[in-house]
Amino acid sequence: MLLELEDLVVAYGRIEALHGISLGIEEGEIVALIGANGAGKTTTMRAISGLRAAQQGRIRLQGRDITRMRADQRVVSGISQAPEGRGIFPGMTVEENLDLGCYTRRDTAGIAEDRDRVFDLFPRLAERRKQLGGTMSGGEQQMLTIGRALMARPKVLLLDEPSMGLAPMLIQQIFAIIAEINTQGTTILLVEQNAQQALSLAHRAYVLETGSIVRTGTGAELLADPTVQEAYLGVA
Amino acid sequence: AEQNGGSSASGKCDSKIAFFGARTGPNANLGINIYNGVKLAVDQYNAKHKDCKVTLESKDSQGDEKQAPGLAQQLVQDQKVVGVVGPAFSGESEAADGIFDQGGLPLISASATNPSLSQKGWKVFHRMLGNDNAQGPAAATYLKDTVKAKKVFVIDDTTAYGKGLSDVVKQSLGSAVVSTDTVQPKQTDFQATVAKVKSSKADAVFYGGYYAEAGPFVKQLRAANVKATFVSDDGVKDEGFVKGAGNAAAEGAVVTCPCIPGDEAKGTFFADYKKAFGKEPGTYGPEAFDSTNVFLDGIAAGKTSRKDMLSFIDSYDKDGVTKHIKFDKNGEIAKSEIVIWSYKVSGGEIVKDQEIKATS
Amino acid sequence: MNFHFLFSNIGDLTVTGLSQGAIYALIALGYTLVYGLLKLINFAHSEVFMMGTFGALIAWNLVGLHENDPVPSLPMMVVYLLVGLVGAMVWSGVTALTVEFVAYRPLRRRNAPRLVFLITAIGASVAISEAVGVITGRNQYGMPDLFKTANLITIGNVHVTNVDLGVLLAAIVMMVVLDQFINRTRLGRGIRAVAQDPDTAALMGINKNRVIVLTFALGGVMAGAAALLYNLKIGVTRADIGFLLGIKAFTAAVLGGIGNLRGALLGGLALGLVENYGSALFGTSWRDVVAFVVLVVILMFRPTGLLGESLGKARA
Amino acid sequence: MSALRTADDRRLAGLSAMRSRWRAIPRPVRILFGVAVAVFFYLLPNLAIPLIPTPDTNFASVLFTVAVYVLVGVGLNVVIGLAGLLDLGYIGFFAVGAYSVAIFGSPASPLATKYPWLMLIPIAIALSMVSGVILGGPTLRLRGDYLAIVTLGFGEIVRLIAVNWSITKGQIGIPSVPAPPGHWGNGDPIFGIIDTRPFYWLALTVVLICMFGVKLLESSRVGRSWLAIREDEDAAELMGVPAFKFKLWAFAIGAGLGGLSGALFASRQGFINSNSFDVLTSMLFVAAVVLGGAGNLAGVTLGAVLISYLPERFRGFADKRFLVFGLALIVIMIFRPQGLIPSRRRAVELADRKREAAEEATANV
Amino acid sequence: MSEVDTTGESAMGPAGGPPEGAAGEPAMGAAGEPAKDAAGAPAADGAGTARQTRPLLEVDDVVMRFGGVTALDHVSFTVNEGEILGLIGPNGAGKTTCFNVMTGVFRPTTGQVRLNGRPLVSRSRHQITRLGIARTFQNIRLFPEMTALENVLVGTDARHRTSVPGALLRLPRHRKEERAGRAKAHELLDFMGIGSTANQLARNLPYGDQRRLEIARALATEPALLCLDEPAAGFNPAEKEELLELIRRIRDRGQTVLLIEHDMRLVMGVTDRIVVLEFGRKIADAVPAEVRSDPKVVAAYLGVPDDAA
Ligand SMILES: Nc1ncnc2c1ncn2[C@@H]1O[C@H](COP(=O)(O)OP(=O)(O)OP(=O)(O)O)[C@@H](O)[C@H]1O
Ligand SMILES: Nc1ncnc2c1ncn2[C@@H]1O[C@H](COP(=O)(O)OP(=O)(O)OP(=O)(O)O)[C@@H](O)[C@H]1O
Ligand SMILES: CC(C)C[C@H](N)C(=O)O
Ligand SMILES: [Mg+2]
Ligand SMILES: [Mg+2]
Repeated sequence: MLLELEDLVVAYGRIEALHGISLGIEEGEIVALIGANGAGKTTTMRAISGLRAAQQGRIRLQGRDITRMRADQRVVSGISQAPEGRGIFPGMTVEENLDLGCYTRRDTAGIAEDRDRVFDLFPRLAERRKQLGGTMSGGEQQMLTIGRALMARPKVLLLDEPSMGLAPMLIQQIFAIIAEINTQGTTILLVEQNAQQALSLAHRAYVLETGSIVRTGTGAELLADPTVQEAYLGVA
Repeated sequence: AEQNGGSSASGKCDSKIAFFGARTGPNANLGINIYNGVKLAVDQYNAKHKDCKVTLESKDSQGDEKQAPGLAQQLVQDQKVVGVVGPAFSGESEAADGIFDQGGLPLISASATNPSLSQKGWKVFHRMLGNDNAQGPAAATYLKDTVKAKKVFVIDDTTAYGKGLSDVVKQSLGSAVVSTDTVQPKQTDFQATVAKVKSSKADAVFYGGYYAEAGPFVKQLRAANVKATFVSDDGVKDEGFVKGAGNAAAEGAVVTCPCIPGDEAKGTFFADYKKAFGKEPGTYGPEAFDSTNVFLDGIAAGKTSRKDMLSFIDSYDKDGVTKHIKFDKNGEIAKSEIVIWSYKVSGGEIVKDQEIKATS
Repeated sequence: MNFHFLFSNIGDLTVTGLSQGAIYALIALGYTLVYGLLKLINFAHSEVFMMGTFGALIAWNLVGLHENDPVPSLPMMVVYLLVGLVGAMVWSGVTALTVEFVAYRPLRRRNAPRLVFLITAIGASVAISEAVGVITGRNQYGMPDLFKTANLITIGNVHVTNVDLGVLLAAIVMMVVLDQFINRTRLGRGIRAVAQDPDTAALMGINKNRVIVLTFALGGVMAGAAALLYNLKIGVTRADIGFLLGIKAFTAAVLGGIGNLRGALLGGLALGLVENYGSALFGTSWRDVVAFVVLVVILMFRPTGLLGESLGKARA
Repeated sequence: MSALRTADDRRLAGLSAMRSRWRAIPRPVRILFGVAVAVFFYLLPNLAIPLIPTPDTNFASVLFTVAVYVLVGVGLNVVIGLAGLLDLGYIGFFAVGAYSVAIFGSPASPLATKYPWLMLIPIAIALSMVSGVILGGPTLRLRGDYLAIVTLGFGEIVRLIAVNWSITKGQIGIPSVPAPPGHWGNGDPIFGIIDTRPFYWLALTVVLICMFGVKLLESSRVGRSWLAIREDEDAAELMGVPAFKFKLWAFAIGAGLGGLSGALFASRQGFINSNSFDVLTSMLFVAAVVLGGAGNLAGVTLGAVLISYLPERFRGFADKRFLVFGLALIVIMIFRPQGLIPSRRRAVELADRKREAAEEATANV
Repeated sequence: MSEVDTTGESAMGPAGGPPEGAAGEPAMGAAGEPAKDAAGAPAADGAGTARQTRPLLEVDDVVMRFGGVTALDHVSFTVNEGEILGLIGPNGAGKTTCFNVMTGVFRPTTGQVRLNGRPLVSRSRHQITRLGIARTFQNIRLFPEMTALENVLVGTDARHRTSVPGALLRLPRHRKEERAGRAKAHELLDFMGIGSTANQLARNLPYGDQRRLEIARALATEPALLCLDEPAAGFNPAEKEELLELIRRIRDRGQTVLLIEHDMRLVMGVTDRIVVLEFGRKIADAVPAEVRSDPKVVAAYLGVPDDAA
């Protein structure tokens, strides 16, 4: 297991958002996490990246316990998150935002290469190198968030609703990109409302309902599961 | 307010005398010297009257007009307080004396020199020294006759005292004043004023105010290579001035003061003070000693109500260590008793220079 | 209004204005750094500066230089300058960090709202200046003369003294170095990232607390430098000098655009000039009024200061 | 006021329990209780409660000062606590009120108009409100800390004008500021200097009236708009809140109350000069509001009481009292960042934030 | 600035709509259903055309530039009373900017926006709200520390006239408005299906409820035109279905809706007409079916002809 959650409990104040979930991601996998609004998907992501503390339970990366590690140290260990809600730095240019993505990297050559790759993927970002992140449109910010996460060249990439706010054409592209970077060797944990596509793409998936995992299986299995279809795929 | 008793018949032994002035704050030295004079007098009295001691109450105003009314009210509300030595500074006197007057609490200031204080109709007001209507002209005389200044730059610190005195000096100097400026209490950066002095090409500067600002001012003045003679007043007559300016910059500065040098005091005062405090009496120590003794004489004579004390003071007529003490109806001492001395900074010390005689 | 005085002395007024402004600018840097990072008006920064003035004095006293000592020789002067600089920077830096540890960090740990930081800042400011006041008996302390003030350059009737020139140059150099540090280096970028979004910054692998400590230290060191220059120029210090100067420096920071380093320099110099021209024109007693009125007027036309905030505004 | 317990949660729970229990009590009983509390405060200077009275200062005078500070707190709370505008120059309005009374009332003022006291108070309120509008008009469009520094500048401008203007007489000041009219049977003035209780009662009455008024505003459209502006000004405007107008109202009301407190202060003090209106005092005003708990009148009252009472109570410490005071500010805020008696809203908000912070802190070890 | 105003004023003169508007009209005729709720429309200047095509909002040749970026490039379109108009386009096409211009957040570089014939440019934001436009935000912007009810009450206040004196003296009008406001707020919360959350703090509501609350708050201002900026972002298909119903019901209450949305199933399912932007320019303005098969739109935006499957 590359990344492993064991019996994880996370709360906001008095409200418990995750009631002890366990999941695992193998090296090289794409794992999808689906669930309704407020199910706790984002909370799971934040717990993994270290933005929220676990009340209980363990998080392990390559067998090493990182439950109490600071968020910035986890980045060094190889976890990178593209946060939900476009956590870009509003007062920095597109270029600077991307540079921050590789804050912990020193390999100048590799960085330059990766930057070119991001600009290839999102030509709009290349066009707007010098525009302040905060003035980009919603979708453009989303591109920037994803691009920046790629810049870290993580072992595990956490993508929280990467398709949110993107135009249909771009959504196709994003999923293609996800598949591509996965084949290049990045392990991915994907949270998506767009369950249809997420499940088609993922090797395995978990269904989260009000803080607990209620179902798991391969992407194809869940796609075919009638309850999943009814609840998340909009198939009436 | 109803006051208990009007005579000494009660023979109470719980009378209090209060000191009112700065014991902390930027110009605390001036107040502390006065406090010491008061304390010396009270201690001497208590040593003699072991069975009927007087308590010394102290109100530290920090020389701050803002705090003065509140402190004055506290004193007024304490009926055991029958006399106040102070307030030390003119500004706080303006703020507090009206309240003492309403409370009928007699006061003798050993140092407040603003002339208008005696003109406000306050029956309780007295002072143990000449006011700035005497000091101002004396300073002007000194500037004209001794310094032989042709162009004087006059500065004040906007306080009741500094401004009042500077106005008198300006008047006395007449056309010799080339320019004027003001500084603010607590200011430390005087570049702007220094620039003005410099460009005025004055050969002397008169500064009306206290030592806390005068020190750094002179320092910056000299740093800007301004050579004009620096003349100032009793508020600057303290070692704090020399400390603030540095010995080199302070050297040659002159201050005037309606106070006598400690060693000119009559009797054993000088020695007693030195013995009690381990140093020579500072500015207004002797005057404070005299002021306190007036009240102590009253208490000894059984005047333990404010009303009695007030009439006792008003009819007081006796020699003190600084002068013959007798107040006129405004609370001022007789013209003939007024002396103004000049002092000079030399080698880091403020030493007595001369008594300024001719008042023009 | 004394136009004559203003125009006949415009050169000298400009020189003093700039050197005064340079000191404001150096102090303003501390405000701007901390503000930019934490959106916190660090009122205690004025005390950080004040401590620096004493730090230099203590350092001089330790190496045996005292107030009324004669002016030292040139090589010794350089040594003393360095000693004073180190003393001031260390004292200021330590004070800044202490304030951060004692007054702010516990609040950050509790996620307290910004207004609360402001109050502890005021508390820290009062406490430090009062503590020093009590220790020093609220007396003034004169500085030893390291050199004789002398006119270096005289053009017509404009005099530039060694002190003025030194102060101005020192401020500009430090400014530029700091600006480059923040805008060009990785660590500087880290500071800006934390300033804009601490959570996301953590996701980039940036250690927030280290960045905060670094920022306070930088602000403190700059204040220490300002303190040394102040000592050389003004020559005397006291426990309560920080407050007013701090407000001025803060004004300068806002004038330039708070959170913006170059703004701090510009704001400081502008404030110094405005004050000096203003006091020449209206009288020294109106100097601060002129300064604040100019501030209000400028903010009316440029609501985020002369150069604007360096942080972009989020959109609706 | 309940005793302060340490455990935060318990207190919070207790507080909300107290609140709901309080709501459950029938209205007449509540009114009666309110009256009893008011009566207690009126009687306070006459009661010899151990420890509370100030040993070094006349207790009624201190109570008066406290009442004036509370009034300041009530006014400033409108600006900071309700509308969320950080005003660091509130002292400016206080000064305008004080000088209005002194300039138009004192025989010693250069104007020497000697208007009667009852006329001076409306003048003071009107002038300070006008100055609030004058300041607010051009500057209320500024955001957050820019407004803070501009208001701070305004406070300084007012003080410096007081210092330099011939009418206000700077350091020298204006003595003989008139007190409210009236005499006892024996001819002594009611508002004299020996017995300061009438002054206190007057101030207390004013405070109670003003608090009531502010409460009415708070629970209306006006209060709601202020809150919305505080939360998100852009969104508020887009939802139809005329933000500028309501901010200006907040400023004017705050300024008026500040002016009124300044007027009371000057009447009682009898003398004012420019020293009374420095920035530090202005900051202490803000401290009072935040310390007690911004947005909540009870909290603000407690804050004002502490700020004005503590230094007086510990006058014995003389030189060190402000040192102690500064440290106290830090310590109190660290242990109770939500203020001593926070508003219900803030209490919940802060308890949550704190808990979250605690969780994050463990995450960040 | 005054220049902009005068041109705006004169452009108002020729009744009817701008030339582009004409292109949209036949399309409108095709989407004839909304006729049922256009009953009371006074048809002030649209005398010649059918009643239901009375233009409510006109965006007239608007240009919005940010430095070198032209976010809106001579954009004109109208929103007719009673319709649901979709505004779509690739990311960064200028949709949100268009909302911002309409609601007074930005002042356009040139051009004019009119509501019921009244020019909006250079009016303050709260005035525009009172004139009848309300909106939601792409990133939710509630008043987080106020309860759901209070959030909606702020919206109702837009129609209230009480100010400080009224509240202080508890004048009758104040009492009346307060009572009416509360009733309306509760009604709207119920309408949006979040009546039970009235007393919860907005920030504690689940994401979906926050989106609903935003709509309730906007409705409380009694807008003639409701603008929704990606209301379905982050919703799953089931929730999107609910939202679709809701938007219809809002229209049935008599409100006109302008909808920005990237989810094609939702947009195609609910709108009467769609305006498509690309690079700040309008590239289509037609009924959904036409837009879906418009090659320009497919190339710029949809990618695959039919993505809903
Ligand atoms: N800051 C917070 N304070 C309090 N409760 C929160 C907070 N953030 C999330 N929650 C609650 O925690 C639960 C899980 O939220 P989370 O954001 O993880 O859901 P999600 O599955 O990501 O939903 P979405 O699809 O809306 O993004 C929800 O009930 C939510 O209301
Ligand atoms: N203040 C600004 N400064 C510079 N460019 C800006 C500014 N605001 C918006 N833009 C640019 O204008 C364009 C239009 O932005 P807008 O937000 O309107 O797009 P949008 O159509 O809403 O896109 P999305 O679907 O991604 O939300 C974008 O390219 C954006 O980067
Ligand atoms: C102690 C003295 C210097 C006081 C000064 N003469 C004054 O009137 O204020
Ligand atoms: Mg989520
Ligand atoms: Mg958008």
